[in-house]
Amino acid sequence: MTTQIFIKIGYACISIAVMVAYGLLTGGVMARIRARVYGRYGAPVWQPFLDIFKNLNKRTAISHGMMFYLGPIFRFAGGLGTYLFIPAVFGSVLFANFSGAGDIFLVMYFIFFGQLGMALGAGEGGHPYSGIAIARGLAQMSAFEVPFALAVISIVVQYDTFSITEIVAAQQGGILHWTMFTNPLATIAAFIALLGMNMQSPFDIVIAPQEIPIGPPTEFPSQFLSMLQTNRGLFLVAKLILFMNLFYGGATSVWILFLKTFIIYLANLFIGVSFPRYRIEQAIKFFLKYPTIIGIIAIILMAMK
Amino acid sequence: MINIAIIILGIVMIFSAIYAFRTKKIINSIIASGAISLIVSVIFIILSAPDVAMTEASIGSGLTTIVFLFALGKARSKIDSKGGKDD
Amino acid sequence: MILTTVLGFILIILGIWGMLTQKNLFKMVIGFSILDSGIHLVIVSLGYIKDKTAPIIDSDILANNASSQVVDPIPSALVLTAIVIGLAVTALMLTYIIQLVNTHNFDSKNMKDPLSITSYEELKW
Amino acid sequence: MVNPLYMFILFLAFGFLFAILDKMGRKVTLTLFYGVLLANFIIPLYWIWGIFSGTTSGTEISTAGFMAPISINLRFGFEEIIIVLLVNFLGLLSAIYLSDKFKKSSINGMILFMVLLMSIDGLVMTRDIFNIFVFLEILSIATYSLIAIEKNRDSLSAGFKYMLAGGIASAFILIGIIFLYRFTGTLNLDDMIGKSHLLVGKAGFLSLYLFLFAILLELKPFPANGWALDVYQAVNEGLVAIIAVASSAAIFFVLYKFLPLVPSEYYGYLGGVGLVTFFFSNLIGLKQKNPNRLLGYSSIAQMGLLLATLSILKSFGSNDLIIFQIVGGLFINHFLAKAALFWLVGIVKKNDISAWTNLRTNPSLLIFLGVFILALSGLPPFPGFWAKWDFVMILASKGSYFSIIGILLASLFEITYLFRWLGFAMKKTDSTEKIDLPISKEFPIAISAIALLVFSVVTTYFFKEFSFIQILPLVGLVLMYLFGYLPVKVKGFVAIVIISTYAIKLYSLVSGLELFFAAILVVGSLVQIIATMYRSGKREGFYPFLVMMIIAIGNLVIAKTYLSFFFQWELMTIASYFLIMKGKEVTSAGLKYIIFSMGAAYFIMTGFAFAPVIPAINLSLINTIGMKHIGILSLSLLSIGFLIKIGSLGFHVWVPDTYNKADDDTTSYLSSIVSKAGIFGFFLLAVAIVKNASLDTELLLTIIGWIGVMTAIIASIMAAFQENVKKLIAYSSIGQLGYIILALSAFNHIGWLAALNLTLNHMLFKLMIFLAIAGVIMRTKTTNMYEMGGLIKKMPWSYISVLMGIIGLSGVPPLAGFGTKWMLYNALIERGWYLQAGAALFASGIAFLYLFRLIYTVFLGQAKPEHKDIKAAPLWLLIPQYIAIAVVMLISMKPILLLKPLSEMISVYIPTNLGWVGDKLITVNGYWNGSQVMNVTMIIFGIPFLWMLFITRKVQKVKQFNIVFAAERPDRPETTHFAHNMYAHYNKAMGFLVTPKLAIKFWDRVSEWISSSGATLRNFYSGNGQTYLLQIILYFIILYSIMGGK
Amino acid sequence: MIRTVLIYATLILMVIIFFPLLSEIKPLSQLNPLAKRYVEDSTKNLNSPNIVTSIVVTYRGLDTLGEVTVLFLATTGIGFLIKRRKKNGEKGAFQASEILQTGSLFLFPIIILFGTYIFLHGHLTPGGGFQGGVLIASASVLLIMANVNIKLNHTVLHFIESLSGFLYVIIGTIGLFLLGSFLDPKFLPLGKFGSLFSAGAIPIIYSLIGLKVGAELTNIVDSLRAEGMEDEK
Repeated sequence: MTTQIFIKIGYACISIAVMVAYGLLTGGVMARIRARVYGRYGAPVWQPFLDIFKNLNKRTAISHGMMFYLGPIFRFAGGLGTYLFIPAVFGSVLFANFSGAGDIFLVMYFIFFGQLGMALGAGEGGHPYSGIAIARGLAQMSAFEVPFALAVISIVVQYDTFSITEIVAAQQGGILHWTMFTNPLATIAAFIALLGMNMQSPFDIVIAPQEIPIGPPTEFPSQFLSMLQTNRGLFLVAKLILFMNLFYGGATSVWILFLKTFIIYLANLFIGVSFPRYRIEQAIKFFLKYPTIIGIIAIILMAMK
Repeated sequence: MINIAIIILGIVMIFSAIYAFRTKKIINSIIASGAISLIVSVIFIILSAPDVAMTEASIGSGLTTIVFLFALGKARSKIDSKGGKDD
Repeated sequence: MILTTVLGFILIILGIWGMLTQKNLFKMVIGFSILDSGIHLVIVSLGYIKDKTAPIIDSDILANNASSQVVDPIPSALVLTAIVIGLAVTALMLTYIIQLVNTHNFDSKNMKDPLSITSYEELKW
Repeated sequence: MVNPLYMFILFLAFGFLFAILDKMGRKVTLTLFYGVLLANFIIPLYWIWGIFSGTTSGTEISTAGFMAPISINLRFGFEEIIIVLLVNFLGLLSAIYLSDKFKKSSINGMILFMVLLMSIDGLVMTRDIFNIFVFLEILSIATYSLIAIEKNRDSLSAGFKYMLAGGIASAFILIGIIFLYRFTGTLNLDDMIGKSHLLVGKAGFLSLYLFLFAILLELKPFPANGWALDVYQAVNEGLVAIIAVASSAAIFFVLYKFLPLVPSEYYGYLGGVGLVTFFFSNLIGLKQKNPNRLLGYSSIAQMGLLLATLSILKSFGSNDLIIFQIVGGLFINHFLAKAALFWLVGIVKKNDISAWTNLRTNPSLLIFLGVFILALSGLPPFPGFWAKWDFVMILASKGSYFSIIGILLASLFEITYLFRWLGFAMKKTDSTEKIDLPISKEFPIAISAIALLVFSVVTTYFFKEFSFIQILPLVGLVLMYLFGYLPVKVKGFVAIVIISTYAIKLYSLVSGLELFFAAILVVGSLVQIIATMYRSGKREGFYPFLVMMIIAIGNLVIAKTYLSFFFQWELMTIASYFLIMKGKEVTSAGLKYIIFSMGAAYFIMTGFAFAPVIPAINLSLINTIGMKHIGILSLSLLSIGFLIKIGSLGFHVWVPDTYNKADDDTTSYLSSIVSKAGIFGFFLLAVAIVKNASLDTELLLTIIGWIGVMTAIIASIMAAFQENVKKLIAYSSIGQLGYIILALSAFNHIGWLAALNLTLNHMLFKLMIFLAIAGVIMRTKTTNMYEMGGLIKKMPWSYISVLMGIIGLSGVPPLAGFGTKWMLYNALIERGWYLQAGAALFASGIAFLYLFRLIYTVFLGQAKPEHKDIKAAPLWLLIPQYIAIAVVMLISMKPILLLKPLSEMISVYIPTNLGWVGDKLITVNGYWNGSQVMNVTMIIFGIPFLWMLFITRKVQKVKQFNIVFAAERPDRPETTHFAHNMYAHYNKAMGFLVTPKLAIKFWDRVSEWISSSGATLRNFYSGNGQTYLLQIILYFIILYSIMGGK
Repeated sequence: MIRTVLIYATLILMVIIFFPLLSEIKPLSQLNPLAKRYVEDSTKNLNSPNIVTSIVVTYRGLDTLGEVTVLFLATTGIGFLIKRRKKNGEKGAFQASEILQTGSLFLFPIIILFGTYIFLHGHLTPGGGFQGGVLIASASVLLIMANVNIKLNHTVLHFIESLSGFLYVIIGTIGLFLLGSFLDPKFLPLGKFGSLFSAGAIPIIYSLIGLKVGAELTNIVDSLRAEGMEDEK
């Protein structure tokens, strides 16, 4: 029993290490691609690693208080947790993580864990813009959550289970078994929601540098920042894996995982970039209009089957 | 015969009543109402009710009228002494 | 006697008519006393039996068949009470009128007629 | 036994003699006067004693040495004795009240008063219809004369109008009597009843109608009652008490005696007259500000109600005992309370109820006012409560829907204006204006109050066979009241002792679901009592009602019958109302609370009324409800009642105001405990539905489900837009309760489990948040969130409590809040309510908005300079919070400890479809291992935390404004604390959902429409005596054409 | 206008409503059983020839007591409303002629005597206490009218009023004491049919009523005299 737990923990560590590395790399690549799209040269793809190491070696000499201190930890734990409750690779014991502890709803709610902690930490920083950004972020979140939730419910109805592993299992046996094809409406709704979730263009007002000169991330220096950056990679991957599992047939090996998530992310990015940035209320209205309707139809279709 | 008498009395009574409400002077209407009572008491005698006739005559047409007149006088003197308008 | 009953009702209606149409307090009370007279007439006429005498047993009417000789005494007894009560109410109404006049505000600005029912509408709703 | 005629003899003989005796000095006559009144109170008392001891059963008295039909006879049976006793009792009290008048004014006053009482006694006792007329005239003339006890213009003009109306009434009655005599050949009532077959044709009916109409007219039916209102308004209160109460009672009794003569098919019409009067008088009374006239409307309404109950019950053919119980209950209630209220008005001497705040300077008067208003409102334990309950039960069993609606709606109107008045009286002001209060005036009021209370307790305890524990809330109230002089800390301790004892007792009585609810409600309350001790001073009147409320809520769980449940429910309402009224500026919020609560109570009452009687098994309601087939109507009514109580969408308008204005610790109770009573009610409903599997409740449950989820969404959005911290939490409460009923209405095992869990969690989390915020408000002395900020440094313990609370409420893992949310979605998906599940997720997304606002604007951001020296929250407030946190942590670490027993409780009703593997809970669709989630989270949180701890070196605390934007250092926290109108952007997007404030507008329109229709209707009462006369005669005609037209 | 129409419509409707009372009533041809019993019982058991009197005073004695009370109340009430001025009033506006004054003084005892006769013979002949009382009162009215400034002795009036009322009640109580029934007049011998001292206590009661009514009505009239006006404000 005890050995099992230790093995499990060991596996989890490996799994996390792999995904952090992958996530950071993806981030770097994406930054590069985005730069190229805008016609810039861009930073090297390993730039995120460099940033983290640089920041790790710095020490902060000031404190805004306990919550400020705990904020990034919450954030990081949130990213870790989100990932750890998702079975990353179908059939792999190594990458099964702690998915036995909870199902899709646990993952959905655990996403909030980090965000809430981060919001509180930034809030204690005392800078009004953190508050503004968080308020906007929360408002947007409450909106993109709707199509996403509807899509998830649609899938849950479709496969009659909450278990991510079982959802992935049901999609095995050919590309046409993927949710993307069996339940395209849910996929579309979730896809749009993912744009908001990743705060990508056109829903990037929350973290857009032009809008808020000093948002939450800029509140945190040095080792806090390194933690946040690590989390950024991990959290991104966690979300992508979740989407992959739910809509794109999951992955039977790490390589397929890398491939699929990369493509999802890329597609997401490209589609997002081609739209102008929404104001926050426009974003909310947008999410609650078409994606929501699509999601509702998806549920109704699945409920009728 | 009796019926004719009653009808005549009745007509007088009705006209007295109408007069009582139509006349401008209150004192006249008081008298008219006393007259009605008196006629009623006569009818009571016709109806073989002498006790009632006596009572109606003395109280209805007698005392009530006096009370009315006194009350009117009292109200009048009040209005006059306070410089009020005449009715 | 139906005729007197009719007369009684006519007086009742006339009395009500007076109470409803006369603005003058005294005339309203007169209406009331006419109404009362009408009621008394109705009551007594209901006890009347044709060709019978007053319910007083003279020596010539023997006690044993008196009941077939006299009119109904009960309405008479009731009317006696009613008349006295009527007087009491009338007197009290008149006293009220006097007191209403007494408490009337005889200000030159106050154009209200102290003897009109329409002058006493302060209390409402 | 003393011949009751001696009462007449005493009254009359001394009445006649007084004019002479007065020459010997006023002292002599005064002594004799009170002696006579006392003697005449003792005579019927003696008879009552005789009746109860079985030595007599009343008597028939003939006069003049002849037997009944020839001579006038009187009856002194049980009913007569009681009414005569009450009348003479009231007469004695009234005379004491009027003693200063009697001392000063002429002897005639005393004479008139005695004769007045004699005539009332006579009216009650006589069995001869002409004698009724004579006594009626004596009554009228004595009243006319006494009205002039104050010779002001108002009294006189009112008196004159009264005389006109009385004149018409006596004319009608006289015509009626002579024709009744002509048809039946008798004047004796009993004789006449035997000969009622002779009353044939239109003329026969008309003669009955004339008599009946005159009696009705004396009972002041709407709208032919303008004259009576003027009298009530203008005349001396000591006298009006007699007119409105004793005289009306006697006339009502005359009607009661006369009813056997009336063919039973007309009873319904009489009931209609009564109902119309009750309804419209209360409706018009809504607008009334003058207390005398207000009481006038109320008196007329009550007489209408009495008339309605009597004739409706008669028309149903109910047996005499039931009629006696119901009508008698209402009667005594009205009799004692109304008279005393009139006296009270006479003491306070304020012509506008809003000026009654000076009553606070005299607490005893305030208590009396409260007692009487509670009694008139038909709240327990007063007799009106039992009567109203029984009456509604009977109406329901006969299917008289309109009568029920009319009576309850009108009762609500009455409650509105009565409680508005009470609210004004309880308003906190600085007024120190003393009330001049001679003992002779307070004494009668006190005696009435005591009589009413004693009567109530006696009926409750003996006749309704309530056990001690059922009246324990009242005992607790009195007990705590006795400790009133002690400081708060001691009283709080005493309260804890009392409630603990009660809790131990309760524990031995409950099992299963009862145990769960008892634990939540009573233990939750117990813990919070500690928090109430943070106040200083005495806090008078707080603990008695607190103890009463807690025990009443606890008793809800073990109530065995509908009545017992409703009784406790109303006690809870009363207690919570008075707790709320301890707050500042709470007048309108308190009124809203009581109106909505009473509205809810009436729905519940009708719901029970239409439910089948439960079998008499010695089990609590939750075990027995639904054992017999319960109808959908009953269920719907109950649902509406409980929905109002928990403030669901549409009915939520009372919640924010009430929560906001009540004291902070009271609010915590309201949110965490009182609202759970409504949830318990829903569980009752749910159990009833489960047991009636054949019943098609799909639609009802779906509607409730949607109401729940829409409540959650709209309340969350509303909460996000609040600036006031208590309102924010209030809306949050509304939303959370929406989740609970959503989960419950899903109606599967996991749904109920979720609902139970949500109930517990909401209790814990709201307790934590409200008490923490109570501490904050206490320190910052504001409730506006934008006036707070940065308090984390000053009040860290409160912050942690709120943090735990919001994590729990938002449902973020690993705390127990997630488990409940997860179970909710499981339930909804299992049920097939996918869209509801989506909507619930939407609502929980929005919940983040307001939760963040709550914690950010209060504790984070920039601190205000005025809060520089703020201290942490008092320990008293923190203790319950941390107890709650401990419980939360426990059930988060080991959810199985809670979930397994709960699941077992539920499986009695719905078989379980859950599986357990170790700590893992497996449902139809999903699984959750709460302990493992907790462990994982602890580790992944702990490792970075330790790492950071390890690498962090000495740090320096930054100054408050160690921030710069655009090269500018801010200097004022107001500009740097982002708190005001925080979700402006969200408002732009979603505000359209809540800015129309449809619910508020709807209720505003409703109340405006009601009060304006009342205002329009009261134009009937033009004040012109002649118009009143015309109304009376028109009423005569209309009623005739309705009743006799067929 | 609307009001006028309404009033006349009301009156017409009242007529219509009352009409059955006239149309459905058949004239009596004989007494109903109750009246018959009264007529027979009155002659046999009470020895009172005037049946109306025996009904008023005995059978429906409680009504009559009430009736007396009503009048008493009216007096009391009027006295309560209008308090007499203690001091003498100014001279009245109108002074009766000497003939009238003398005549009234002459007539006064005769009328009083006649009134007394009427109530004493109430059980024998038409009339009784009330009618007699009114006559007595009218004697006083005559006196008042003839001599405006006359001051009636209110103490005496009150005394008569109170005492007679009290005695009436006491007589009723004696009946209750001796015969067990309130207002039973049979505790006195019934006497010879048709004689003055017969019919038990009826003549006594009627006399007391007469005195009381006389005193009360005198009081009422006196209260309402114009010159007795009392101004309290």
